[in-house]
Amino acid sequence: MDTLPDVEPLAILEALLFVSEVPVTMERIEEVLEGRSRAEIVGLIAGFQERCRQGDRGLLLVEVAGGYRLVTKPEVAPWVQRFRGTKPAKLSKAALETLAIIAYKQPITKPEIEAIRGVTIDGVLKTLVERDLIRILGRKPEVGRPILYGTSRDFLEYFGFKDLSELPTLKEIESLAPAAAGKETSDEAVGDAGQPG
Amino acid sequence: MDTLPDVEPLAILEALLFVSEVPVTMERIEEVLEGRSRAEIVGLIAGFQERCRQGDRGLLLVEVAGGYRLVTKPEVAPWVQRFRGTKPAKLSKAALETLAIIAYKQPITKPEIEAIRGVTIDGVLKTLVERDLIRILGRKPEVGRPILYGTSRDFLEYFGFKDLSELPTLKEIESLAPAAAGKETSDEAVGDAGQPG
Amino acid sequence: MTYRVRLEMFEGPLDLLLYLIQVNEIDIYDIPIAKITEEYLACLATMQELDLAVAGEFLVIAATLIQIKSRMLIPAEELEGEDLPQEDPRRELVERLLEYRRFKEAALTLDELESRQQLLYARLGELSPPVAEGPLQVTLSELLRAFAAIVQRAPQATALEIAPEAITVSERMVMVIDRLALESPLPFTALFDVAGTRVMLIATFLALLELLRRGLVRARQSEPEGEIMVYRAIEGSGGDDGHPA
Repeated sequence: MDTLPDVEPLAILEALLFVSEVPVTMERIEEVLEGRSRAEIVGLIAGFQERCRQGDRGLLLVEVAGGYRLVTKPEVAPWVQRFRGTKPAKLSKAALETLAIIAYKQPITKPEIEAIRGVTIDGVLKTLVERDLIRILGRKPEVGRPILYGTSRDFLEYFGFKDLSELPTLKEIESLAPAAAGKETSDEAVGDAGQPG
Repeated sequence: MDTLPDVEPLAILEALLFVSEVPVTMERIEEVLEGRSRAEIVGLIAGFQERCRQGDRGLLLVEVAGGYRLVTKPEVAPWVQRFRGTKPAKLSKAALETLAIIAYKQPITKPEIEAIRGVTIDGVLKTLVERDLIRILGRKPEVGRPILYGTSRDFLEYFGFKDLSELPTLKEIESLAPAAAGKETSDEAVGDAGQPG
Repeated sequence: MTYRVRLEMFEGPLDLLLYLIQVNEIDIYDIPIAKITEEYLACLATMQELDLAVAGEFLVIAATLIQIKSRMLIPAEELEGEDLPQEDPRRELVERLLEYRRFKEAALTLDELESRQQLLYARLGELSPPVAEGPLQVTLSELLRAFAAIVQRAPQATALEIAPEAITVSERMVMVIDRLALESPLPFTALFDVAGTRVMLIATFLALLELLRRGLVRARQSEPEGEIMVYRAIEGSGGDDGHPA
């Protein structure tokens, strides 16, 4: 590219965000806006977000899955929905539970997930792979070499996370070691109900 | 839709134009912006175009094929091209299918792949060779001595396999088969039962 | 038990157990096993009438409960080994319940995030971004699904040997183009004659793939799980009709 027209960088940023099908990373913006420092680009992004805040604008610049992407503002959702004619499908409870386990425990195998949920998950796993929310990370080096699953980039996008570190922290399991051990005898109900005759 | 949030119509218009994959007709806008006259909408469109004219905006509202659509401004085209040009290319579905067949059935000849896919694959094969995903393993000792294809080292690297034994087995794949494919199988039952022939 | 429990409400046996613990306001660290077992089994009894396929999973936990109950019935005096601290028979189950509960809660959080994100619409991909430079972008899942579809389409190799007198892919290509010439877009499923033979379905599908590859038709899905619509690409396009192998 030799002689480039004189265009405001904000206009270029808007165009890039508009044409991209996936979140645009900072690196890509730097590459394309050649010669601008990271600080300048951060400033541009802030400027763009500022403009989006105006009431006559319908879009929002969000940071998700390691990049930036344009989306419609939540308050215009009713009209977009009407325009599209359909509501987006929600994931089932089973799918969400499975996804939560994979997100926090990855890499994890199917039997390990099933042990936690107490049910078989073939159908759910299929749905999640189909929707590209999870991906195959490899195989576990053990008998049977089961497939290891993890979350995908689409997972981050789907839930609006910048990266996996944004997953809400899991509630810690309170240690039950001492408490539970001493309580054996307090289970009075056992005797009663257990000996009906 | 009962109670709608109070949103400026320009914001809604922007959102609709943004999410639409095809030019948005005046009729669609009227439908979605329920209760606004055509004159009002014409005014909105003019207002939107006016805003796009500002130097910090990268988009343009154009009237094409009986509708309105957002496009990037001509002056930002050099950057859009640069942005697009370095975009990772996706394999076509045909290429993917062919690659999958080669991965699992190697060494395999072109006619054998074509028999499975039911179409000629010259173009696809060329792409795969060019991208170093497959390589020529030799020739099959039969009439015509057709070329035998197999996957390359790049193939393994690309998908993150240590070696070919890490490829999921057919059984594992079948358990991940998409629902649509499953439906086909049940269609098969229908077809068999109702065998018209 | 005054409450009515329907088992479809639960995501599995652990979910049901957590529910019983909650409605009975039981301390999860000190579960009265006999009472819970009784209630759990009562719930299973209602399930048996429903003959659910998942019954097996519920029965596994039922067996665990019964086993714990019987272990707890052994009087403490019989296990005299004083120096060894007695392991609570319930412990493993409690740990499983706690772990499951953590993920159940995490799933609720994801559910909220999902709802919030679903109000934000992004642009769908471009119709057909050409450009074939730079690194590849294909996920393993995509590759697998491509092959899974093939496997499903052709469980026995012969199914794909299109008999000479029967349907050919090129015929089907013409059929698809003809249909779309009359009406476009058409739902994906409308292109398939339900009464057709498997070979016919396969030929039609391959024809569709081939047309897509050649850019003569387009398929769009406006949202995940949504109906796939097939569009005629621009004008009549008749000229180059199929010549597959």
